[in-house]
Amino acid sequence: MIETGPLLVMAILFVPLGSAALLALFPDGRLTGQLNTLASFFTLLASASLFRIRPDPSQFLIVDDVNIVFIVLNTFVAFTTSVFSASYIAHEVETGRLTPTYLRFYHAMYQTLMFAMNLALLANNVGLMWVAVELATLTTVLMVGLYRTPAALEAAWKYFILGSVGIALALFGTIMVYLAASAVVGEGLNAMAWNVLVRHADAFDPHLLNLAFVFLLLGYGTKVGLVPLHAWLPDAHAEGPTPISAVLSGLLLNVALFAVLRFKMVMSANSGALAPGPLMVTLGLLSVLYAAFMLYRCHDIKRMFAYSSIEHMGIITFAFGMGGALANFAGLLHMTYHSLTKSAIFFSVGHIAQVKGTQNMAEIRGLTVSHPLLGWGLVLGAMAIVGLPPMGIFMTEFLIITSTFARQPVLAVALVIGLLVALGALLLRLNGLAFGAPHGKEAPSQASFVPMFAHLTLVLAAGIYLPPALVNWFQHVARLLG
Amino acid sequence: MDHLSLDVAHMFAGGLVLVSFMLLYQDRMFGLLNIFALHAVVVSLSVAWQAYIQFAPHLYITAAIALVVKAIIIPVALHRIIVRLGIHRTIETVGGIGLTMLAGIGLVALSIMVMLPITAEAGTLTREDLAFSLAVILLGLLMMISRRNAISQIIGFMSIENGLILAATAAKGMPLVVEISVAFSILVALTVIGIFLFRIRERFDTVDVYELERFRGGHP
Amino acid sequence: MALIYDLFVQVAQLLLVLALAPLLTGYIRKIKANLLRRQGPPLLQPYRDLLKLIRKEVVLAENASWIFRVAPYLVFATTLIAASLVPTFATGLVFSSAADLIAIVALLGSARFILALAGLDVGTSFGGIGSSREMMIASLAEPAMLMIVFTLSLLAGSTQLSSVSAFMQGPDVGLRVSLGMALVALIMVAVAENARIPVDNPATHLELTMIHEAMILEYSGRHLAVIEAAASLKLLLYFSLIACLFAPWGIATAGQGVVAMAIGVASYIAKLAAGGLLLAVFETGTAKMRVFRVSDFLGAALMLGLLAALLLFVSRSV
Amino acid sequence: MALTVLLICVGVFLGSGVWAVLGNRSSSTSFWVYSFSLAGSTLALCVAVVALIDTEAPTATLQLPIGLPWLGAHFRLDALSALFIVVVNLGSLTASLYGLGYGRHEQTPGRVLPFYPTFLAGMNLVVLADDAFTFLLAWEFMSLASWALVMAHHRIGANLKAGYIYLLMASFGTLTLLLAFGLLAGADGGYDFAAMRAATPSAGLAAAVLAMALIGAGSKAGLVPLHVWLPLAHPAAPSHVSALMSGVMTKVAVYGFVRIVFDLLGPPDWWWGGAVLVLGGVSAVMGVLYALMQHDLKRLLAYHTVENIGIIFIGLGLALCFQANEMQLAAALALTAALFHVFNHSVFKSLLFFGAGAVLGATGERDMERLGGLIHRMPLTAIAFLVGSIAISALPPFNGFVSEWLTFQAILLSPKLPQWLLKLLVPAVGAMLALSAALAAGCFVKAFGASFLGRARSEAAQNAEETDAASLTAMFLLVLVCLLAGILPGYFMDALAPVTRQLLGAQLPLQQQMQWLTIVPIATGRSSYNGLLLFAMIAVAGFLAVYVIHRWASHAVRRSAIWDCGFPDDSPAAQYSAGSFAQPIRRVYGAVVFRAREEVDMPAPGDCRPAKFHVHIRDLIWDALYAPLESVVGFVADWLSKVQFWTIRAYLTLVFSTLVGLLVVLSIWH
Repeated sequence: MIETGPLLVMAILFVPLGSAALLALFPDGRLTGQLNTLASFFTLLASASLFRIRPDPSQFLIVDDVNIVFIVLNTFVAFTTSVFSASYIAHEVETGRLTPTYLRFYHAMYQTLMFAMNLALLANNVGLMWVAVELATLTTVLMVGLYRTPAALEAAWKYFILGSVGIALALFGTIMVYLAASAVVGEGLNAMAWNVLVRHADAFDPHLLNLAFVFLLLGYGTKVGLVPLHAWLPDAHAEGPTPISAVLSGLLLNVALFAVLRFKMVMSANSGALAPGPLMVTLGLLSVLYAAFMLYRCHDIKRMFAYSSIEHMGIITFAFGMGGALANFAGLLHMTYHSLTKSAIFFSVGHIAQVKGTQNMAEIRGLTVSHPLLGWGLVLGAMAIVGLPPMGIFMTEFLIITSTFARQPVLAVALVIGLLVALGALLLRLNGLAFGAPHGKEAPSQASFVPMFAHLTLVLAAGIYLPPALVNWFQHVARLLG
Repeated sequence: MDHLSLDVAHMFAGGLVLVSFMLLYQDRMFGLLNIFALHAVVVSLSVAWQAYIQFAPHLYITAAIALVVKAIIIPVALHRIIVRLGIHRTIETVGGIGLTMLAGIGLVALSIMVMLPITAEAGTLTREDLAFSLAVILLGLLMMISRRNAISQIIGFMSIENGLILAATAAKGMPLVVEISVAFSILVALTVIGIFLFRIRERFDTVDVYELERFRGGHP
Repeated sequence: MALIYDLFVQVAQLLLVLALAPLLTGYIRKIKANLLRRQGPPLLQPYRDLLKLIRKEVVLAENASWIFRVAPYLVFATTLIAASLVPTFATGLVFSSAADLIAIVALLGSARFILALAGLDVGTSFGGIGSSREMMIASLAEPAMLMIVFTLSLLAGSTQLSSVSAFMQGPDVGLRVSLGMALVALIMVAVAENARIPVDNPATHLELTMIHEAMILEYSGRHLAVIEAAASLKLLLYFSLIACLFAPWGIATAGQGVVAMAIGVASYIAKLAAGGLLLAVFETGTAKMRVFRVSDFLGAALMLGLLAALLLFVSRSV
Repeated sequence: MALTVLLICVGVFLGSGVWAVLGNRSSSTSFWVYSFSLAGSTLALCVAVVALIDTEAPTATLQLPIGLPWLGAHFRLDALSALFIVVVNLGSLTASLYGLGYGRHEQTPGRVLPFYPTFLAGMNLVVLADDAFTFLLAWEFMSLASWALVMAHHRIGANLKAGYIYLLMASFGTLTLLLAFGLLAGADGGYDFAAMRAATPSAGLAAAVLAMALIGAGSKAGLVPLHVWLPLAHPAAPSHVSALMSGVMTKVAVYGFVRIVFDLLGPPDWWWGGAVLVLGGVSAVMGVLYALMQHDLKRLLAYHTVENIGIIFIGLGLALCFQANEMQLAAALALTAALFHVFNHSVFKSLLFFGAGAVLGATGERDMERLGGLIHRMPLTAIAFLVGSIAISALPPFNGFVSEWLTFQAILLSPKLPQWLLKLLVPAVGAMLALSAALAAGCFVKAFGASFLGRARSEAAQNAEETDAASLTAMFLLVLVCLLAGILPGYFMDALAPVTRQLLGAQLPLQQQMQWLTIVPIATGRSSYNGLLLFAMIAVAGFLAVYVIHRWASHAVRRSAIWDCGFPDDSPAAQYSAGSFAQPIRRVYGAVVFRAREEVDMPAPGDCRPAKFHVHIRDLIWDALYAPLESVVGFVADWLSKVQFWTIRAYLTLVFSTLVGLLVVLSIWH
């Protein structure tokens, strides 16, 4: 009898990979969208069943408390995004922005990206994780440059170069972690297996770990989009197809942050190593403040929400940097909420840009009048993302700020200022976008609203009620994170 | 492990740093390509030596990849691209060469300083090698930011990669080194293809600011 | 039985102020005329005027609303009640618990509010001028008044007029700078509130300088009569107030016999006569000031009041 | 039990909100939404009144498994929350009733109906919440719902700006309160109020909490200088919502302050009271001065909210001063005054906004310079508005006077305070209070006079029609409350006794037992007031005068043209306008406070162009506080924005220098 556990893990990885190959070869442009959705759905099913059946960790792959919810979240958002993508891309083909060849390429890349991200989350081997993140970077680079406009190429190139340098730094960090580990647990695969690393972390050479963490933080931090390593992020979000912006913001940033978290756990398990907290807090705070001010100087709607992603990644990094049960819990929760909310926002933004034929915010007005569902969806999403209740982000920001203020009042105040400045900017733009007399094209949108409202409903519900099982899981991981 | 093999490894690593300085010093395009080929050769020698002393035959593959791809294919490809795209033969630098060299020396000092406190447990070989590879990486980065020209930036990036391979092979018994080096080669290949496909001559540096303002939004 | 007696005293006060108010107005006019070497109207002329006016028909502007018609009576009733609650010849009135000094000031405020509305009702420029200036003056006079109340209550521990008056008669008072300042402030407020020179001139109808008269310019007949009566009641009220607070000599206390009451009435009338004389002399000797100087005048009153209160703290702590 | 019922009412509100979104868009939706709101708030009002009066009732608590997972949502009904539930639901009851009529004219019901009941739910929840998370959630939810209502008429540009500033300030307030709760809760996250009550923060910490609470709740309540959003946002909403925002929501903010400072924070320091007093006094005066400069009726009312909030905070500040010196009875008097004014203001401010709404509905105008003479066209509305005006001007016999009188009585007790600073400060604040009351009277003479009296200044005002029955019912309900609370204040003060007992452990003597329903806060010899008696005496005297004169003298009336000293002008423009009415006061105060400047452009003789008169007014608070903030944010954003235009090489340099910087730090750190 074959064990179902490893089979599931294989399914999570190879359904996307297989369908990527299939989609690359599949000739019919119209069906590919559905096929993409179907594949994503199966992946989601497989990952959801991980809650019931948990395979034992191997040297390469692992399913543990830390990654399981991320995998489920990843596959879930991937699924909803594929639903959105189907209707979005159909419109792009109609208007002739994409040819069928590119369509095939797009869908194949989509599934490859899913494979890479799932692999990065499932990897037990830190080297494998690195390879997966690199693969994810490469695929998204190709997707960002999909439209072949000068701006898109510029964005893709910038992303590529900065991402590659980040990846190189991360590799150096990984090598040093291996060095630190191999002295303790012996050479070979074991010294790269994450579960082994954490167990033995206390015996590692702290100096080596410190150095490694600097490189890892900067390396993966580039992918997270932390200031000052963020430069690729706004362009990449603004120029790529919107489903990719959604996946970038909602998932890829999370995956990179997840990598940082794994290493942070190793760091905090070592008593001699420097506390990773202050470093992360500094970068996080810098991101929040910088992004908050930048929000005022955006004209492009997708670009603005990209900066908002930087801000939120900053908040999350800040929370993890502060540490402690409350802040870690809030950080994890915030990651989840941010994924859901930001992708929902990009869903609505994508349709808005399609019906209005522009991403320039000055040319979009009064959406709640001309396109009520899209407009109110955007309003809800923006309200959620700036942390207004009853949506979930309010809860996490509440926890982060209150728990920080008792310990580090100055930091909390700085964070609050950042949040407030960002809120001011987003609301200012939202005012113009959603309200006032409508302006511009008023063609009805042929959008699929289900993904957007599904996400928003989830965020709303989570803000009011969290199932105890989920809470227990988050609390458990929060404790692991130290 | 005897003293000699250690010294040889040491020599290769030090040589790599030296070649990195040469890269930094070079301001003509074809000269740069030649020196980069030398850089790759030194790396592959070093990797091969590591394979020999660690009894790790799979590292020979890495050495071979480094030799074939980076010492031969890429310099040749870049050479042709330069000719095809009519890229300027001289390299524009930011700040003088002298200043860059000075900064480079500072970086080497820094990497040694950073590596010093690492306990001897990790082995002297590793420690020194790590210091050297860190120096190579930092010098590569310095090169990337002190040149205004796409090709030399690519070369800077590749020298970073060589430094990484040096580090990876120096870490005894590290698995997946081959896979990683393959992955990196793909990255590099894509870079080169990117330059060629997108006709990127100077895109690293010269960007039309007004063009950007249109879609990026500057002042309100 | 005692209650009935108290009630009788209360009603007597009410009737007394009602009866005396026009006389006081007439008296001041007479003195002023005499000071100017004119003969002046007879003392009882105000009564005759009132009687004449209430018998005449009312000429109403076409667009006057009910406010315009109701206001005179409301103003009159309010002022009358306020005046009857200020002890004149006897303290400890049966209804004195209904309103302390603050409430009395507020009652006058209500009357002014209604009258100012009436000034705006017809929609003329004169009415508007009057109302708006009246409210401006009140905005300074009321705080000044409150500061005076504050000073007094600080001394007497009460805002109840009977208690304050009893305290002022008592031995604990002494001569205090604060009291003097409060008195001056109160007089200034009284001058302003009653539209006397130098703030306003009750005798003028020169458009640009009048305040109170501008407000009631549209009134005629019985309405005018009631308003005039209310105005003289208000004047009397302030006289009574000053007398009761700063010259409480001879005033009877609650429950005292008829003799004490008679003495109280006599001394009250004497105080009115003296006060009226002083006012007439003062008015004859001064010129009316420009409207926008009034704010300085009343600002000074406010400062005096505040200083009085603060000085009291200083003198007390020593 | 009572608490459950209240939560069910909240559920009804939320439910009807959801129903308004999902339900059919027929015209009956409006009717049902307001009816459900009416029913819900009536029920809640009754329950809360019973809970407040029944002194035997134990404090009810309830916990629901929502909100913060390990904490749950705590709810609690004690005397303080019962009082504010009464305030909230009296306001929402009348507003819903008013909405039944007024809401029919709404052009965009889809943008009002879903948010109206949710707004009510939010306010109720704030008052009931018993843990920091639920409190803030409800607090911000309330802001959000009211923001949506402000944005209901979003096509008007000014409303967009109002909504923006409002939500920004609201979030600022929430975040400040968040910090306050963060301090109270400590690092371990004791978020329920019971834990906060038990904890005793250090003096410095407590002062910080006070400052945060003052800023957080003060910004919501509209304390100067945090008031800027209020006069923009309140008028922008539909009028019954304006009434709720001004009359009720600001009271919820006061509740927040009282809950934190009096209940959670523990014994105060004496200077806290001083700080609150100063802010209160400044707000009271500035609010009314701003109001005097307005000619938009609803905005004028909104500024008066600032004034009245100032008065309430004066009371609260006094209570803090007394409490710090353990003069519990005096503190109880001050707190009673403040809370009574909370109730009163909610009543007459709702009334006034209803009146303004009726005027707006009938004429389409908020600008007083285009109104006038409405007393003829809308007599009932005029009466209601007049009562509201008298009440808010703190004139007897209505309710506004009683609470201000009580505040004065509390002020008069201040000489017993031992601190010199307070001794000197309190009289000055008293003068400010008196000043604001007198100015308020002036302002409402202007408001009522310009809108309802005189002659119509526009066509719309000329043809106005009396408003509908539902609106009138709502208004006269409030008129009745104004009168009752004015002439029978003893009952209302007794109802406040449980609150002062809960917060201060002291209460005023029971007023119902006093002779003739006189109110005697301290002692008979000291001060007393009897509204009923005054009212009766004035009524009798007035009627007697009318009777006597009409019976024995003349009752003839002749209508004729306006006399106007012999120079009548038929044009309604020749009347005194709102602006000209305010001119004397502007000259006296405005020159300093607003840098008001008058500019007369008088053409030379022979020149035919019309003369022009301009008044320039500057909002110094905006100029000094908000404009710099705005430009700082703009400057920083511009400065940072340059990074957007860097080249890849520059970005790489950034990465490189970060790396090198960290490495240097690392090497030094060893």
